[in-house]
Amino acid sequence: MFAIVEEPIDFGALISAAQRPDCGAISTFLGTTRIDESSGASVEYLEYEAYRPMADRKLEEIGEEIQDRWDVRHVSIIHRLGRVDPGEPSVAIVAASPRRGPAFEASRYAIERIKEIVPIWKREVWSDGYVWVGSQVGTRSQ
Amino acid sequence: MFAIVEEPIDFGALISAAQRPDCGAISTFLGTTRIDESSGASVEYLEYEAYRPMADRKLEEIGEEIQDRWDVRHVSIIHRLGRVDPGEPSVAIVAASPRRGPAFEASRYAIERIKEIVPIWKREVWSDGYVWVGSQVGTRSQ
Amino acid sequence: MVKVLLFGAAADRAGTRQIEISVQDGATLTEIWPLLTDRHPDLAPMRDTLAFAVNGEYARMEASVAPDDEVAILPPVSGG
Amino acid sequence: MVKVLLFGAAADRAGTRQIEISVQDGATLTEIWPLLTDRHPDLAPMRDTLAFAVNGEYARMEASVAPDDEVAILPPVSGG
Repeated sequence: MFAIVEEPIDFGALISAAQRPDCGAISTFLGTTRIDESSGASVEYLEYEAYRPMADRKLEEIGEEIQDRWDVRHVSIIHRLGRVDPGEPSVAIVAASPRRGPAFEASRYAIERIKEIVPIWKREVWSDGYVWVGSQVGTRSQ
Repeated sequence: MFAIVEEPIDFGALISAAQRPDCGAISTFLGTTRIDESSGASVEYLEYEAYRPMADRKLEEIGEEIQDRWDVRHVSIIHRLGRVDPGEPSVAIVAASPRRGPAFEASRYAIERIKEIVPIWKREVWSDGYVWVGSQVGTRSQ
Repeated sequence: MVKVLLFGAAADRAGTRQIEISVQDGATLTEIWPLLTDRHPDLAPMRDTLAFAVNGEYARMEASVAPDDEVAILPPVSGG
Repeated sequence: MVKVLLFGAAADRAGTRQIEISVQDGATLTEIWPLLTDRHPDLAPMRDTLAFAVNGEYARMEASVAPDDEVAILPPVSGG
Protein backbone atom coordinates (compact mmCIF):
# COMPACT_ATOMS: atom_id res chain seq x y z
CA MET A 1 0.00 0.00 0.00
CA PHE A 2 1.22 3.49 -0.88
CA ALA A 3 -0.63 6.43 0.60
CA ILE A 4 -0.41 9.99 1.75
CA VAL A 5 -2.62 10.58 4.75
CA GLU A 6 -3.74 13.50 6.89
CA GLU A 7 -4.31 11.51 10.08
CA PRO A 8 -2.05 9.41 12.35
CA ILE A 9 -0.54 6.37 10.63
CA ASP A 10 -2.08 3.02 11.59
CA PHE A 11 1.20 1.14 11.88
CA GLY A 12 -0.38 -2.00 13.32
CA ALA A 13 -2.50 -2.45 10.20
CA LEU A 14 0.59 -2.07 8.02
CA ILE A 15 2.39 -4.82 9.95
CA SER A 16 -0.58 -7.17 9.79
CA ALA A 17 -0.81 -6.71 6.04
CA ALA A 18 2.88 -7.59 5.67
CA GLN A 19 2.76 -10.95 7.51
CA ARG A 20 2.95 -13.70 4.90
CA PRO A 21 3.83 -17.39 5.24
CA ASP A 22 6.28 -17.10 2.32
CA CYS A 23 8.29 -14.35 4.08
CA GLY A 24 10.61 -14.76 7.06
CA ALA A 25 11.59 -11.13 7.54
CA ILE A 26 9.79 -7.81 7.92
CA SER A 27 11.90 -4.68 8.15
CA THR A 28 10.18 -1.44 9.01
CA PHE A 29 11.15 2.19 9.37
CA LEU A 30 9.33 4.95 11.20
CA GLY A 31 10.43 8.52 10.75
CA THR A 32 9.39 10.48 13.82
CA THR A 33 9.42 14.16 14.67
CA ARG A 34 12.68 14.90 16.44
CA ILE A 35 13.12 17.93 18.64
CA ASP A 36 16.66 19.18 18.89
CA GLU A 37 16.82 21.33 21.99
CA SER A 38 20.54 22.01 21.83
CA SER A 39 19.98 25.56 20.58
CA GLY A 40 18.02 26.65 23.63
CA ALA A 41 14.87 27.43 21.70
CA SER A 42 12.88 24.44 20.55
CA VAL A 43 10.68 23.20 17.75
CA GLU A 44 7.04 22.80 18.75
CA TYR A 45 5.96 20.58 15.85
CA LEU A 46 6.53 19.89 12.15
CA GLU A 47 4.08 20.71 9.38
CA TYR A 48 4.16 18.78 6.10
CA GLU A 49 2.75 19.63 2.68
CA ALA A 50 2.86 17.73 -0.63
CA TYR A 51 2.39 18.24 -4.34
CA ARG A 52 -0.34 15.77 -5.09
CA PRO A 53 -0.97 13.56 -6.93
CA MET A 54 2.68 13.64 -8.01
CA ALA A 55 3.82 12.69 -4.49
CA ASP A 56 1.43 9.71 -4.43
CA ARG A 57 2.79 8.49 -7.75
CA LYS A 58 6.39 8.86 -6.59
CA LEU A 59 5.69 6.63 -3.59
CA GLU A 60 4.36 3.99 -5.98
CA GLU A 61 7.43 4.39 -8.17
CA ILE A 62 9.66 3.70 -5.19
CA GLY A 63 7.67 0.54 -4.56
CA GLU A 64 8.25 -0.52 -8.16
CA GLU A 65 11.97 0.22 -7.91
CA ILE A 66 12.13 -2.00 -4.83
CA GLN A 67 10.29 -4.87 -6.52
CA ASP A 68 12.72 -4.58 -9.45
CA ARG A 69 15.80 -4.75 -7.22
CA TRP A 70 14.95 -7.23 -4.46
CA ASP A 71 12.83 -10.28 -3.75
CA VAL A 72 10.44 -8.30 -1.62
CA ARG A 73 6.88 -9.66 -1.58
CA HIS A 74 5.16 -6.80 0.23
CA VAL A 75 5.96 -3.08 0.53
CA SER A 76 3.97 -0.31 2.16
CA ILE A 77 4.94 3.35 2.32
CA ILE A 78 2.70 5.81 4.13
CA HIS A 79 3.53 9.50 4.52
CA ARG A 80 1.58 11.84 6.73
CA LEU A 81 0.77 15.50 5.99
CA GLY A 82 -0.18 18.43 8.21
CA ARG A 83 0.91 18.89 11.79
CA VAL A 84 3.04 16.14 13.34
CA ASP A 85 3.91 16.47 17.01
CA PRO A 86 7.22 15.47 18.68
CA GLY A 87 7.81 11.71 18.76
CA GLU A 88 4.95 11.06 16.30
CA PRO A 89 5.59 9.22 13.01
CA SER A 90 5.53 11.22 9.77
CA VAL A 91 6.46 8.28 7.56
CA ALA A 92 6.14 4.49 7.86
CA ILE A 93 7.83 1.91 5.63
CA VAL A 94 7.25 -1.85 5.79
CA ALA A 95 9.07 -4.40 3.60
CA ALA A 96 8.58 -8.18 3.79
CA SER A 97 10.92 -10.66 2.14
CA PRO A 98 11.70 -14.35 2.41
CA ARG A 99 15.12 -13.30 3.78
CA ARG A 100 16.26 -10.52 6.06
CA GLY A 101 18.96 -8.97 3.84
CA PRO A 102 16.56 -7.80 1.12
CA ALA A 103 14.00 -6.66 3.71
CA PHE A 104 16.55 -4.40 5.44
CA GLU A 105 17.95 -3.08 2.17
CA ALA A 106 14.51 -2.32 0.77
CA SER A 107 13.30 -0.35 3.77
CA ARG A 108 16.52 1.64 3.89
CA TYR A 109 16.29 2.31 0.16
CA ALA A 110 12.70 3.50 0.52
CA ILE A 111 13.49 6.23 3.05
CA GLU A 112 16.53 7.42 1.06
CA ARG A 113 14.44 7.66 -2.12
CA ILE A 114 11.62 9.48 -0.32
CA LYS A 115 14.14 12.12 0.67
CA GLU A 116 15.35 12.38 -2.93
CA ILE A 117 12.32 12.32 -5.21
CA VAL A 118 8.99 12.68 -3.41
CA PRO A 119 7.62 16.24 -3.53
CA ILE A 120 6.89 16.67 0.15
CA TRP A 121 8.12 19.56 2.30
CA LYS A 122 8.26 20.12 6.01
CA ARG A 123 8.63 23.24 8.07
CA GLU A 124 9.72 23.41 11.66
CA VAL A 125 7.29 25.48 13.68
CA TRP A 126 8.95 27.29 16.59
CA SER A 127 7.36 29.50 19.20
CA ASP A 128 8.63 32.53 17.25
CA GLY A 129 7.97 31.48 13.67
CA TYR A 130 8.76 28.72 11.21
CA VAL A 131 11.56 27.56 8.90
CA TRP A 132 11.26 25.43 5.76
CA VAL A 133 13.70 22.56 6.23
CA GLY A 134 16.28 22.44 3.43
CA SER A 135 15.54 25.97 2.21
CA GLN A 136 16.20 27.99 5.37
CA VAL A 137 13.32 30.25 4.33
CA GLY A 138 10.76 31.24 6.94
CA THR A 139 9.45 33.77 9.39
CA ARG A 140 11.83 33.32 12.30
CA SER A 141 13.75 36.48 13.07
CA GLN A 142 17.48 35.72 13.20
CA MET B 1 13.24 -4.01 27.07
CA PHE B 2 14.76 -7.47 26.63
CA ALA B 3 12.54 -10.45 27.15
CA ILE B 4 11.85 -14.04 26.23
CA VAL B 5 8.12 -14.69 26.11
CA GLU B 6 5.82 -17.65 25.65
CA GLU B 7 2.91 -15.71 24.17
CA PRO B 8 2.47 -13.59 21.00
CA ILE B 9 4.69 -10.51 20.90
CA ASP B 10 2.91 -7.19 21.55
CA PHE B 11 4.65 -5.25 18.81
CA GLY B 12 2.47 -2.16 19.19
CA ALA B 13 3.62 -1.72 22.79
CA LEU B 14 7.26 -2.01 21.69
CA ILE B 15 6.78 0.74 19.11
CA SER B 16 5.03 3.05 21.57
CA ALA B 17 7.85 2.62 24.05
CA ALA B 18 10.41 3.57 21.37
CA GLN B 19 8.82 6.91 20.37
CA ARG B 20 10.92 9.70 21.87
CA PRO B 21 11.14 13.39 21.01
CA ASP B 22 14.94 13.17 20.86
CA CYS B 23 14.85 10.46 18.16
CA GLY B 24 13.91 10.88 14.51
CA ALA B 25 14.21 7.27 13.39
CA ILE B 26 12.88 3.92 14.55
CA SER B 27 14.05 0.82 12.71
CA THR B 28 12.38 -2.46 13.50
CA PHE B 29 12.77 -6.07 12.48
CA LEU B 30 10.27 -8.88 12.77
CA GLY B 31 11.38 -12.45 12.14
CA THR B 32 8.35 -14.43 11.04
CA THR B 33 7.78 -18.13 10.47
CA ARG B 34 8.40 -18.81 6.82
CA ILE B 35 7.01 -21.86 5.10
CA ASP B 36 9.03 -23.03 2.14
CA GLU B 37 6.72 -25.19 0.06
CA SER B 38 9.17 -25.77 -2.75
CA SER B 39 9.88 -29.33 -1.62
CA GLY B 40 6.29 -30.50 -1.97
CA ALA B 41 5.89 -31.31 1.71
CA SER B 42 5.51 -28.37 4.03
CA VAL B 43 6.33 -27.14 7.51
CA GLU B 44 3.30 -26.84 9.76
CA TYR B 45 4.86 -24.63 12.43
CA LEU B 46 8.11 -23.87 14.25
CA GLU B 47 8.82 -24.72 17.88
CA TYR B 48 11.41 -22.75 19.86
CA GLU B 49 13.26 -23.58 23.06
CA ALA B 50 15.89 -21.64 25.04
CA TYR B 51 18.53 -22.12 27.68
CA ARG B 52 17.40 -19.73 30.35
CA PRO B 53 18.41 -17.51 31.97
CA MET B 54 21.52 -17.49 29.76
CA ALA B 55 19.41 -16.56 26.72
CA ASP B 56 17.82 -13.63 28.57
CA ARG B 57 21.26 -12.35 29.56
CA LYS B 58 22.55 -12.66 26.00
CA LEU B 59 19.72 -10.48 24.73
CA GLU B 60 20.73 -7.84 27.26
CA GLU B 61 24.37 -8.15 26.19
CA ILE B 62 23.37 -7.46 22.60
CA GLY B 63 21.57 -4.35 23.81
CA GLU B 64 24.75 -3.24 25.58
CA GLU B 65 26.86 -3.90 22.49
CA ILE B 66 24.48 -1.72 20.49
CA GLN B 67 24.61 1.12 23.01
CA ASP B 68 28.42 0.93 22.89
CA ARG B 69 28.55 1.13 19.09
CA TRP B 70 25.81 3.57 18.09
CA ASP B 71 23.89 6.57 19.35
CA VAL B 72 20.77 4.50 19.92
CA ARG B 73 18.53 5.80 22.70
CA HIS B 74 16.11 2.89 22.93
CA VAL B 75 16.44 -0.81 22.07
CA SER B 76 13.99 -3.64 22.61
CA ILE B 77 14.54 -7.28 21.71
CA ILE B 78 11.79 -9.81 22.35
CA HIS B 79 12.06 -13.48 21.41
CA ARG B 80 9.18 -15.88 21.57
CA LEU B 81 9.34 -19.55 22.63
CA GLY B 82 7.06 -22.51 21.97
CA ARG B 83 4.91 -23.01 18.91
CA VAL B 84 4.95 -20.22 16.31
CA ASP B 85 2.59 -20.57 13.36
CA PRO B 86 3.30 -19.52 9.74
CA GLY B 87 3.52 -15.77 9.26
CA GLU B 88 3.69 -15.13 13.03
CA PRO B 89 6.64 -13.25 14.58
CA SER B 90 9.19 -15.23 16.58
CA VAL B 91 11.44 -12.24 17.24
CA ALA B 92 10.94 -8.46 17.34
CA ILE B 93 13.67 -5.82 17.41
CA VAL B 94 13.11 -2.08 17.81
CA ALA B 95 15.90 0.54 17.74
CA ALA B 96 15.38 4.30 18.04
CA SER B 97 18.06 6.85 17.25
CA PRO B 98 18.26 10.55 16.50
CA ARG B 99 19.31 9.55 12.94
CA ARG B 100 18.27 6.78 10.61
CA GLY B 101 21.70 5.31 9.84
CA PRO B 102 22.39 4.11 13.40
CA ALA B 103 18.80 2.89 13.80
CA PHE B 104 19.06 0.66 10.71
CA GLU B 105 22.51 -0.60 11.60
CA ALA B 106 21.53 -1.41 15.17
CA SER B 107 18.45 -3.44 14.26
CA ARG B 108 20.39 -5.36 11.62
CA TYR B 109 23.19 -5.99 14.10
CA ALA B 110 20.73 -7.26 16.70
CA ILE B 111 19.28 -10.00 14.49
CA GLU B 112 22.74 -11.10 13.32
CA ARG B 113 23.96 -11.35 16.90
CA ILE B 114 20.84 -13.24 18.01
CA LYS B 115 21.66 -15.84 15.39
CA GLU B 116 25.26 -16.03 16.65
CA ILE B 117 25.19 -16.01 20.42
CA VAL B 118 21.72 -16.46 21.95
CA PRO B 119 21.06 -20.04 23.09
CA ILE B 120 17.72 -20.53 21.39
CA TRP B 121 16.86 -23.40 19.06
CA LYS B 122 14.02 -24.02 16.66
CA ARG B 123 12.70 -27.13 15.08
CA GLU B 124 10.53 -27.33 12.01
CA VAL B 125 7.50 -29.46 12.66
CA TRP B 126 6.26 -31.25 9.54
CA SER B 127 3.27 -33.52 9.15
CA ASP B 128 5.65 -36.51 9.31
CA GLY B 129 8.05 -35.45 12.07
CA TYR B 130 10.42 -32.64 12.98
CA VAL B 131 13.93 -31.40 12.21
CA TRP B 132 16.19 -29.25 14.41
CA VAL B 133 17.24 -26.32 12.21
CA GLY B 134 21.03 -26.11 11.91
CA SER B 135 21.61 -29.64 13.21
CA GLN B 136 19.58 -31.69 10.73
CA VAL B 137 18.68 -33.99 13.62
CA GLY B 138 15.08 -35.07 14.01
CA THR B 139 12.39 -37.64 13.50
CA ARG B 140 11.57 -37.18 9.83
CA SER B 141 12.25 -40.28 7.78
CA GLN B 142 14.35 -39.38 4.76
CA MET C 1 -2.92 30.06 -19.71
CA VAL C 2 -0.37 27.94 -17.89
CA LYS C 3 -0.99 27.23 -14.23
CA VAL C 4 2.13 27.45 -12.08
CA LEU C 5 1.96 25.88 -8.63
CA LEU C 6 4.40 26.84 -5.88
CA PHE C 7 5.28 24.83 -2.78
CA GLY C 8 7.08 25.20 0.49
CA ALA C 9 9.70 27.94 0.62
CA ALA C 10 8.93 28.96 -2.99
CA ALA C 11 5.31 29.70 -2.12
CA ASP C 12 6.53 31.74 0.85
CA ARG C 13 8.96 33.74 -1.27
CA ALA C 14 6.39 34.45 -3.96
CA GLY C 15 3.66 35.15 -1.43
CA THR C 16 1.29 32.92 -3.41
CA ARG C 17 0.73 29.24 -4.11
CA GLN C 18 -0.50 29.64 -7.69
CA ILE C 19 0.31 31.91 -10.64
CA GLU C 20 -1.46 32.00 -14.01
CA ILE C 21 0.66 33.17 -16.92
CA SER C 22 0.09 33.28 -20.63
CA VAL C 23 2.99 31.87 -22.61
CA GLN C 24 3.65 31.18 -26.24
CA ASP C 25 2.86 27.60 -27.21
CA GLY C 26 6.10 25.63 -27.00
CA ALA C 27 7.84 28.02 -24.61
CA THR C 28 10.46 26.27 -22.49
CA LEU C 29 10.80 26.45 -18.73
CA THR C 30 13.96 28.51 -19.31
CA GLU C 31 11.83 31.07 -21.14
CA ILE C 32 9.03 31.01 -18.58
CA TRP C 33 11.24 31.54 -15.52
CA PRO C 34 11.89 35.28 -16.14
CA LEU C 35 8.15 35.88 -16.46
CA LEU C 36 7.76 34.45 -12.95
CA THR C 37 10.61 36.40 -11.39
CA ASP C 38 9.37 39.61 -13.02
CA ARG C 39 6.16 39.25 -11.06
CA HIS C 40 7.77 37.75 -7.94
CA PRO C 41 11.37 39.00 -7.68
CA ASP C 42 11.96 37.23 -4.35
CA LEU C 43 11.89 33.91 -6.22
CA ALA C 44 15.01 34.79 -8.21
CA PRO C 45 17.64 33.95 -5.56
CA MET C 46 16.16 30.44 -5.15
CA ARG C 47 16.75 29.48 -8.77
CA ASP C 48 19.67 27.10 -8.23
CA THR C 49 17.89 25.16 -5.50
CA LEU C 50 14.66 24.57 -7.42
CA ALA C 51 13.38 21.64 -9.44
CA PHE C 52 10.49 21.90 -11.87
CA ALA C 53 7.67 19.59 -12.85
CA VAL C 54 5.36 19.69 -15.87
CA ASN C 55 2.06 17.87 -15.46
CA GLY C 56 3.26 16.07 -12.37
CA GLU C 57 6.62 14.78 -13.62
CA TYR C 58 10.10 16.22 -13.11
CA ALA C 59 11.12 18.23 -16.18
CA ARG C 60 14.36 19.75 -17.44
CA MET C 61 14.61 23.47 -18.18
CA GLU C 62 14.58 22.70 -21.90
CA ALA C 63 11.13 21.09 -21.57
CA SER C 64 8.45 22.98 -23.49
CA VAL C 65 5.09 23.85 -22.03
CA ALA C 66 1.74 23.92 -23.79
CA PRO C 67 -1.32 25.95 -22.77
CA ASP C 68 -3.30 24.12 -20.07
CA ASP C 69 -0.15 22.40 -18.80
CA GLU C 70 0.48 22.50 -15.07
CA VAL C 71 3.94 23.65 -14.03
CA ALA C 72 5.17 23.13 -10.45
CA ILE C 73 8.06 24.89 -8.71
CA LEU C 74 9.66 22.52 -6.26
CA PRO C 75 12.12 23.59 -3.56
CA PRO C 76 14.47 20.90 -2.20
CA VAL C 77 12.19 18.14 -0.96
CA SER C 78 12.27 17.44 2.77
CA GLY C 79 9.86 14.56 3.34
CA GLY C 80 10.51 11.69 5.70
CA MET D 1 27.63 -33.86 41.24
CA VAL D 2 27.71 -31.70 38.12
CA LYS D 3 24.42 -31.07 36.36
CA VAL D 4 24.67 -31.24 32.58
CA LEU D 5 21.79 -29.71 30.58
CA LEU D 6 21.16 -30.67 26.98
CA PHE D 7 19.22 -28.70 24.40
CA GLY D 8 17.76 -29.05 20.94
CA ALA D 9 19.33 -31.72 18.79
CA ALA D 10 21.71 -32.72 21.60
CA ALA D 11 18.81 -33.55 23.91
CA ASP D 12 17.26 -35.59 21.09
CA ARG D 13 20.46 -37.51 20.46
CA ALA D 14 21.02 -38.24 24.14
CA GLY D 15 17.37 -39.03 24.75
CA THR D 16 17.42 -36.84 27.84
CA ARG D 17 17.55 -33.16 28.74
CA GLN D 18 19.63 -33.54 31.91
CA ILE D 19 22.50 -35.75 33.09
CA GLU D 20 24.07 -35.84 36.55
CA ILE D 21 27.69 -36.92 36.65
CA SER D 22 30.25 -36.99 39.40
CA VAL D 23 33.57 -35.48 38.34
CA GLN D 24 36.82 -34.74 40.06
CA ASP D 25 37.03 -31.17 41.29
CA GLY D 26 38.80 -29.13 38.61
CA ALA D 27 38.07 -31.52 35.76
CA THR D 28 37.97 -29.77 32.41
CA LEU D 29 35.22 -29.99 29.83
CA THR D 30 37.65 -31.97 27.68
CA GLU D 31 37.84 -34.55 30.48
CA ILE D 32 34.10 -34.58 31.09
CA TRP D 33 33.06 -35.10 27.46
CA PRO D 34 34.02 -38.84 27.30
CA LEU D 35 31.98 -39.48 30.45
CA LEU D 36 28.96 -38.12 28.61
CA THR D 37 29.51 -40.03 25.37
CA ASP D 38 30.08 -43.24 27.33
CA ARG D 39 26.57 -42.95 28.65
CA HIS D 40 25.07 -41.47 25.49
CA PRO D 41 27.10 -42.64 22.49
CA ASP D 42 24.81 -40.91 19.97
CA LEU D 43 26.18 -37.58 21.21
CA ALA D 44 29.69 -38.38 19.97
CA PRO D 45 29.20 -37.51 16.26
CA MET D 46 27.89 -34.04 17.20
CA ARG D 47 31.09 -33.04 18.97
CA ASP D 48 32.41 -30.59 16.36
CA THR D 49 29.12 -28.71 16.12
CA LEU D 50 28.65 -28.17 19.85
CA ALA D 51 29.36 -25.25 22.12
CA PHE D 52 29.50 -25.52 25.90
CA ALA D 53 28.51 -23.27 28.75
CA VAL D 54 29.48 -23.37 32.42
CA ASN D 55 27.08 -21.62 34.79
CA GLY D 56 25.34 -19.84 31.94
CA GLU D 57 28.36 -18.48 30.08
CA TYR D 58 30.14 -19.85 27.02
CA ALA D 59 33.23 -21.81 28.06
CA ARG D 60 36.25 -23.25 26.27
CA MET D 61 37.06 -26.95 26.51
CA GLU D 62 39.96 -26.12 28.82
CA ALA D 63 37.56 -24.60 31.37
CA SER D 64 37.44 -26.50 34.63
CA VAL D 65 34.26 -27.46 36.39
CA ALA D 66 33.58 -27.58 40.11
CA PRO D 67 30.94 -29.68 41.88
CA ASP D 68 27.54 -27.91 41.81
CA ASP D 69 28.44 -26.17 38.55
CA GLU D 70 25.91 -26.28 35.76
CA VAL D 71 27.23 -27.38 32.37
CA ALA D 72 25.15 -26.89 29.21
CA ILE D 73 25.60 -28.62 25.87
CA LEU D 74 24.60 -26.24 23.11
CA PRO D 75 24.01 -27.29 19.50
CA PRO D 76 24.32 -24.58 16.84
CA VAL D 77 21.88 -21.88 17.89
CA SER D 78 19.00 -21.21 15.52
CA GLY D 79 17.00 -18.42 17.10
CA GLY D 80 15.46 -15.56 15.17
